[in-house]
Amino acid sequence: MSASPEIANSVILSAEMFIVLSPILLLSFGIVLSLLLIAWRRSQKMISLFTQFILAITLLLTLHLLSGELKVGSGTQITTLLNVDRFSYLSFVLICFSALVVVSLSRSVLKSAVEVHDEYYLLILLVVLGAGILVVSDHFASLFLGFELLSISLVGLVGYFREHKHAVETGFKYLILSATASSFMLLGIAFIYSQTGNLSFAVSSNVMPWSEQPLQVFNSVGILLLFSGIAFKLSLAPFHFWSPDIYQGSPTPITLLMATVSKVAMFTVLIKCCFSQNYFNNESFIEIITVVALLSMLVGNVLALKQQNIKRLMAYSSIAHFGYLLIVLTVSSLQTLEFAWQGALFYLSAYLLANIAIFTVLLISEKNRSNMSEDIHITEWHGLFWKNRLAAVLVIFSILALAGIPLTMGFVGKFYLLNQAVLFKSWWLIAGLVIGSGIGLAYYLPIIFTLFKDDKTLESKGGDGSRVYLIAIGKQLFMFTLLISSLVFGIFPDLVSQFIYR
Amino acid sequence: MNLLASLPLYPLLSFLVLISFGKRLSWAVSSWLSVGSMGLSALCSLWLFAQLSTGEVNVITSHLWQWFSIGSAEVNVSFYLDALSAVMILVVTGVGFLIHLFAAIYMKSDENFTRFMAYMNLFIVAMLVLVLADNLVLLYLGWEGVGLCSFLLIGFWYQEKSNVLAARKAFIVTRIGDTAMAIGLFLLFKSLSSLNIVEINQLAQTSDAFSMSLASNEASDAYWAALLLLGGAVGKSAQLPLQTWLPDAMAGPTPVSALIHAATMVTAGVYLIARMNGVFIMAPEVMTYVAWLGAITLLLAGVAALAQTDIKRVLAYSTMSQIGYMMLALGAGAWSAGVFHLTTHAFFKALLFLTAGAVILALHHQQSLFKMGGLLKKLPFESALFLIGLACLVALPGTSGFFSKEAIIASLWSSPTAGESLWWCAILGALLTSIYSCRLFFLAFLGEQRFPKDLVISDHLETNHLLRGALVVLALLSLFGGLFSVDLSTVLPVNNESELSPDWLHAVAIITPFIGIAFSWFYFKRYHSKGITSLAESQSSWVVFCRNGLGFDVIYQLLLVKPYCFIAQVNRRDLFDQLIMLSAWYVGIWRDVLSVSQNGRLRWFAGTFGLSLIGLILVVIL
Amino acid sequence: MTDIPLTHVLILSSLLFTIGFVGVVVRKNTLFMLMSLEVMLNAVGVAFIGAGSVWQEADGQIMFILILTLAAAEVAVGLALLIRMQRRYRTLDIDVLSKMKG
Amino acid sequence: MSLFASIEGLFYLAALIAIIASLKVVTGKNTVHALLYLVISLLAVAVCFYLMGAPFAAGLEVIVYAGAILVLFVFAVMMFGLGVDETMHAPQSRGLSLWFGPMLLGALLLIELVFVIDNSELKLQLSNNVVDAKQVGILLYGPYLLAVEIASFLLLAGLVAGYHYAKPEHQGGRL
Amino acid sequence: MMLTFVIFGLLFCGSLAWYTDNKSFLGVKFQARWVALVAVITFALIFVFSAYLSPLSFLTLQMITQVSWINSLNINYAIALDHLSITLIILTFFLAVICILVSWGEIQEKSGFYYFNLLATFVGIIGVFSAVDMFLFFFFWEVMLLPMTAIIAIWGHEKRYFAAIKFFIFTQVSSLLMLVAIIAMAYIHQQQIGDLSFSYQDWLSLELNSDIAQYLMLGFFIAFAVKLPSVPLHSWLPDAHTQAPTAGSVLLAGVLLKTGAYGLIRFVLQLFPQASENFAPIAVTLGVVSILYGAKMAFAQTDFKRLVAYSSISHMGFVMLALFSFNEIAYQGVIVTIVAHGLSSAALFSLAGMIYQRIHSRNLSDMGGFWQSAPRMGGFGLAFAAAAFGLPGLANFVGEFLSLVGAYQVFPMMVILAAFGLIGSAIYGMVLFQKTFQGSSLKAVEDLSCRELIISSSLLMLLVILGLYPNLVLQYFRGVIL
Repeated sequence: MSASPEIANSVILSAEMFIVLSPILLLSFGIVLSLLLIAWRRSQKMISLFTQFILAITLLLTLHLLSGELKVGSGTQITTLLNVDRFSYLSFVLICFSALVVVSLSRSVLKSAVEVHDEYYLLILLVVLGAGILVVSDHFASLFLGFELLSISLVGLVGYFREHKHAVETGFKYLILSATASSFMLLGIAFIYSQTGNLSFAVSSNVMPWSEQPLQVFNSVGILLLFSGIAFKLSLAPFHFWSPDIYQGSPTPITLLMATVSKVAMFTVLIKCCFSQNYFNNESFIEIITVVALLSMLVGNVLALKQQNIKRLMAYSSIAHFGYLLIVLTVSSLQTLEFAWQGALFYLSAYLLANIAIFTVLLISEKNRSNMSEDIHITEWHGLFWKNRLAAVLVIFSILALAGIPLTMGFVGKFYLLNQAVLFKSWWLIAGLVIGSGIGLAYYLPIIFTLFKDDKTLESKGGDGSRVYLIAIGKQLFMFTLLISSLVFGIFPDLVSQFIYR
Repeated sequence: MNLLASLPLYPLLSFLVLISFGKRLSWAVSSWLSVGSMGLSALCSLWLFAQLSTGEVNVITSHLWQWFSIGSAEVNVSFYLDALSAVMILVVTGVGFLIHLFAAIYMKSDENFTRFMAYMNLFIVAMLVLVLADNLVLLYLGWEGVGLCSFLLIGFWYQEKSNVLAARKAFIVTRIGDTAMAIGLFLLFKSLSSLNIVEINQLAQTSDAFSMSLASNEASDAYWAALLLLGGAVGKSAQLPLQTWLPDAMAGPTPVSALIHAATMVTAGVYLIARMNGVFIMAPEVMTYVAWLGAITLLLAGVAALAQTDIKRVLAYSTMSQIGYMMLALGAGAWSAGVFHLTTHAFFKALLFLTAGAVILALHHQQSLFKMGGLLKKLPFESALFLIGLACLVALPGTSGFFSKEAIIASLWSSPTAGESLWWCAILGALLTSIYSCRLFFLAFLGEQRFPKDLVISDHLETNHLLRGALVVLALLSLFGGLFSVDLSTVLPVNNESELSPDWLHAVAIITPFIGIAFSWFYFKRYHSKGITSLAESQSSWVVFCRNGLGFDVIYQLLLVKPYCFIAQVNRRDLFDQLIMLSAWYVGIWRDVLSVSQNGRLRWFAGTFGLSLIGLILVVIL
Repeated sequence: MTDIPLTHVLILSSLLFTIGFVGVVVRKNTLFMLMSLEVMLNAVGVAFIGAGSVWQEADGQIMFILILTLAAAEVAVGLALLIRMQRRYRTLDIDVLSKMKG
Repeated sequence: MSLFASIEGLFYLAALIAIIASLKVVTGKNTVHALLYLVISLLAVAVCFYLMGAPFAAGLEVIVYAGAILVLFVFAVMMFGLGVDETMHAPQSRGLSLWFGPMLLGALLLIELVFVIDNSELKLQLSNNVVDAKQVGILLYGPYLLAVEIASFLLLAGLVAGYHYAKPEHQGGRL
Repeated sequence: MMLTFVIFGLLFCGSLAWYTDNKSFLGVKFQARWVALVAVITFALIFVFSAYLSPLSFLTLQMITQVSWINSLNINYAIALDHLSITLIILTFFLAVICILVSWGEIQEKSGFYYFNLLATFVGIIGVFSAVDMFLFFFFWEVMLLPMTAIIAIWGHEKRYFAAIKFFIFTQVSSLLMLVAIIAMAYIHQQQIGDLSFSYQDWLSLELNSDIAQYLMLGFFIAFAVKLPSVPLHSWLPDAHTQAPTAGSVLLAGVLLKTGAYGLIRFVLQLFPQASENFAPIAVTLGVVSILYGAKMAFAQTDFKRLVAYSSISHMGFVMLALFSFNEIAYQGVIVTIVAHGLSSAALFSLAGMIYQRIHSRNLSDMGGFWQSAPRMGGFGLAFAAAAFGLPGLANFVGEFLSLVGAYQVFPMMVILAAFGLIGSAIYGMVLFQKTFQGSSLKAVEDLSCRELIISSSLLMLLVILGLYPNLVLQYFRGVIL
């Protein structure tokens, strides 16, 4: 499109665009406000409360929008960059929720360090903003910008505790790798652009780029490069190498943030991009997806075996999970898109809840430890079940959800995925899923068993074993809610899927 | 609940009482219970027998309840009494009663006396069920039941390893036969769609689908069914090739050997074949097999008996050979002769065993023939009884054994399924029988005594009159039991008595035993002149070979037992499990390989980024 | 009328890109890594400008501007990390940063 | 007209320079020299931009890239006092072995990319009429308005993150 | 309705037992085992009576409850009963009582949680036996697994974690295959009828083209063959049995394996008659192989429980053989075998438990001559071993005989091979009995206590009754044609 006059004399943002976009606008406004707040008075408590407030408002606003006008179907286009539809805001809800959780959980972690942490909250808000832009983006430019906003602020966060022994390493790794990834992605975008002459997802009807063979290869390579960037963020094999290190090195709430916010956002944008560009008609892309998915399922699960460090283990398992999730990209026709969305969102929310639960307990047990600096190992949870029933049951439920056992959301999510896979007859992926979850059990179950081990050994070793967990009532309430919700949604998944449709 | 049904009930009740109260019962009570119940059922069977023999009814049945139904065919728990089974129950209960009586005193000192009597009762129950069953499944129940009881009784003194092994061997070897029989049942049901004995015997005659083979070259169902049933019979009544368990079974207490391994259980095979005559008649070639099997067993067992040193083992082998006679008779189609010999054999073999038991007890559990001798003076009464028994065994004219064995031998010559050669075998067998019997008698009772002089001989027979009575009754039965033979023509087909057999046959048959006796007389005379020393167990390899049952044990050990154990041991840790664990191990290997790639080096990570991209682009290009 | 085919522009950009990438992979010095990243981004810029001028659109240039901003932000953070690393480890050797593994 | 006079000639020349310069950047030992080579390559790329009909982009390249960003680098170098002697201290990856793998990697990647680009027969020519700053501006402050805003947030994020890492220990008082 | 009540009631009582363990309310000191025992017995009675009194004739599946569950996928909470499921549920209840009794003294620590798991397992099993919505079935199928694994992993013996993981992975992977098949069936239903349906009755009306049916059947078959278990997918069983606590083994052998058989009967054979006809030769071969292989392996073992475990593999081989010979007689045989094996293996495992409690070893070489000091135990041991090797007069014989007779009509050669299993079973039965109770007595053990006497005698009683009057069960399965 050329810079034609009709854009010049038309309003860029109409009122209802403002309304639709309001959560994200509010968020960015909140960022500016918090800057002002910092300028006015630097206070830990205030900034954290303010951040939570902003996030909560955004969340509520998004929910309001969802319950209101946003219907399933083609959303409202805002300039060429953004396109807001129901699904993107649904994942934005997930993002805001997990960010809220992260902020409220990070209190305890930050207390230990001696400085005031304005940047921390600021960066988290920026991360959420980036994620928000990603999920609503409808244009490669906004995709790229959201991507970068996300990564840069995460770079700031992963090494947040500068004195921590892994801080610099983590930061550097993340910076360099994400920069490399983004430049690859940009190259891919450039290829696509150079050949379609169009930067927005909404595919221009006139040119079906992969019509003739040679162009198809070129285009597919472009798509592949683009995909590799996103795959890096999603830590799909074979772009997964960074994730365990970064997970391990960054402070636990930030690990949670990466596990939830950035992944949900990236996956949403991936789905949007693929669906609106009809990549699923491009069989070489489907090939790539299949290969990457299979690799991730197997590599992730295999690497997680015998892993003692919980954070690394979560990283590996997340690799596998996004491998499973790639199944939804193999949709066969436009008709089934909504079902694919539903499956993806359900699985994402299950994954999210499980991660939040596990990391919450992880944080608690980190707080109850003598030394913060060490990485936390599974042995820390030795006999947790007999010490703190609630936490243990929560962990068990989440792990079962990750393993995809009934009674949990994870099972229903897996059920949706299998539905898709069967519907699209992608038997390879099914085989991968089956084998992968088979291997997965081999490291999920030992964790659960560890919770049940009676900690004679630890007691004999002295101290640690007999430690009782002191949990604030608020946290307990939160955990309880998590438990109940995951149980209820697991048994009555309609509650969720009805909300996804409307 | 009529009389017939109540027949097995009394022993069953007494068994239940004994087993549930166990050691808390005193000797008197338990012995009264068991023996009394036996007596009761013996009386019942006498009464039933009388009812039959009067002749207005030739079949008594009693239907208890429907066990289960195979498709349309019902399998009932119901009893069927005709002349054949009547004879059998007479033998079982009568001899059983006497042996119980004997056992009650013989085993008095044993600490597990009640358990012993309980087993004996249980055995009688099972045996009666076997005999009275009106269908093959119920018969199979009795069949397995007696097997279990014999297992329990052989291993009654389970503290010794050898007894345990003997028991196991007996059970498993017979089980092999039973399996064959079970398959036979399946086959019979498939081709005749019934398991009721009477129906089968009729259908077998009528339905030519059964007797005729579909194609000319392959054998008919009748052939296979008969063969499989024969397998069962062979297993139970210790014929070749499944005979090896019987000699070891002598590890059990002597009354057990008398009751189970001489009088009743081992003859179950004979009974089965006689029962299923309808099927066997349809398969003449199998009849021939039966005859030959019997003949060979008869001879081999006779040879083996010649070399035994243990008095009970001698009797065991002689049992085998006598059953061989019965088989021979059945094979030759002389059904009634076979059954007749069965009864007489039950009498005199029980007598022999019990007397032997008495002798053994008198010598404080001394079983070796070479540690006896000269008992004629010490135990005259036992010697007399033993002599009677042996006389029946070698079929001296006038004894019951004579009649039955003569009947068999006479029927052989002209039988379509037997023939001259088998007749000669029988004669040879008779010769062998007389020789080893004499050897037994001479070694045990004549000559100098070869046990320590100061050994006090505790003679129960002298003291205890019940015991004596029992033995005397048995002796009388075995002497004169031959006079009244039962008319089995109602149940068993009579083969037209062959007049064309030349009459010198009888002469030969009658002479033979005397030849044997004479021979052994002179033979052992030589020993006497030589003296005791050379009477020690001869170690010549032939004798040892015969003594060890002609090497069958060794062969089976090599061919069956060793390989099975070997396979079992080799694949102890479950091949399939290994394979699956192998895959797990493989995954573990991959895990290690991959975790090496997680070396935390930034530049390596960047490199892998490019590398994987190269790979994926290749995927796209190709 | 120029006749620079787009192909050549793209080849140029991918050449530059590869050089930068190799630099990232091969250099142990963190500073050089950052520079190589700059080279990579620059190469992408070339591709965008070329495409833009093919389609006669400003989008290419706008993308380039955005990339520029990205580069700026990245360098800022990167150099800050560099400072931290220098303070902590007294070296710029990237291979020092391989504590986490497994 | 000679080859060099023509636009294409200049373009290819500039491209060549850019490639060589960036090679020197990557392989260079001395940081300062490497930085200067980087400047050169950027300038050469700027020339390419100009020849491709994007003068505005060329200008930005010179000003922002060569001007601002590189200056950042220089500051950094100064801060570390990495002088000429840096050759000794700075960790170098010497030896063929260390170069070989990555070179191979790069070569493969390059070959594949070039192969793809070649075989895809893009029959597209650059057109020589200029896309000037005006169009860019209109587009940038028209449909791409939000992009500008987001970019500002991006810079903010960079700023904050950079500040956080670079600020001296225990700044901003205790809680 | 009542079945739902039973299911949730049991679950509730389980949590009650967990909660009230060793707490005392108004003077009464609660104990989990009492709560569990009372609960199980009460619900068993409720179930039996309501099934007995209900006007429905259970010859065919009778829908009990049907509540819409997940509308978006048209999944219902639908449970139905017929004679088969009723029989199996009653068996489950009976063995539940046995389980609680055998773990009476054995489980000392964490008993509350233990009984919760026990009851939860029963709930899962009952659900499996009664669910007719395939999603629900799968749900229960998995839910049954969790507490079972917990029982193995927490209260098991030395290598319990390994065993539990092995058990779980085997079942999980195979059941995922089944899940795929289920979903595929649902979509086939959508193609043919028009709406997505997971209901079993709806599926019965589908007509599938042969090769698809073949694959789907395989999906189901593998899952059930693992549970049954059939060689070569059996290897989870010996470990799980050996490592589980007594009640766990009783439960596994007694009921859990039966879910596999149930699945084969209800789903594989009914949904894919043609496909399973074609598959029959392979399945029958597998059955025969399991019979012989199981017998052989059992003979090779030195561990009491491991031996029994392999023996149950051998017995389940009969089930497989009989089922795939499509024959009414064989089918009746299967029913009796299922029940009989449930009882006899439960009996043997509880015996193992009793011995383990006395000498703290499962190794046969540590046993011997127990008859001397514990004649009662010896008697029962003999009886149970006899049941295992199919002595006529005990229930197993009827089952095996009917199965073999039925199968012989179709696969004579296979049956003849299988008959060698009878010899094999005799061998390992003898080894088991004699090594334990005969021979020179190593150590004296005290005889059965009253509770153990109750357990053993009730089991033996049932075995004998079913052995002599199997019509008690069989009368409900007349004229069922597969």
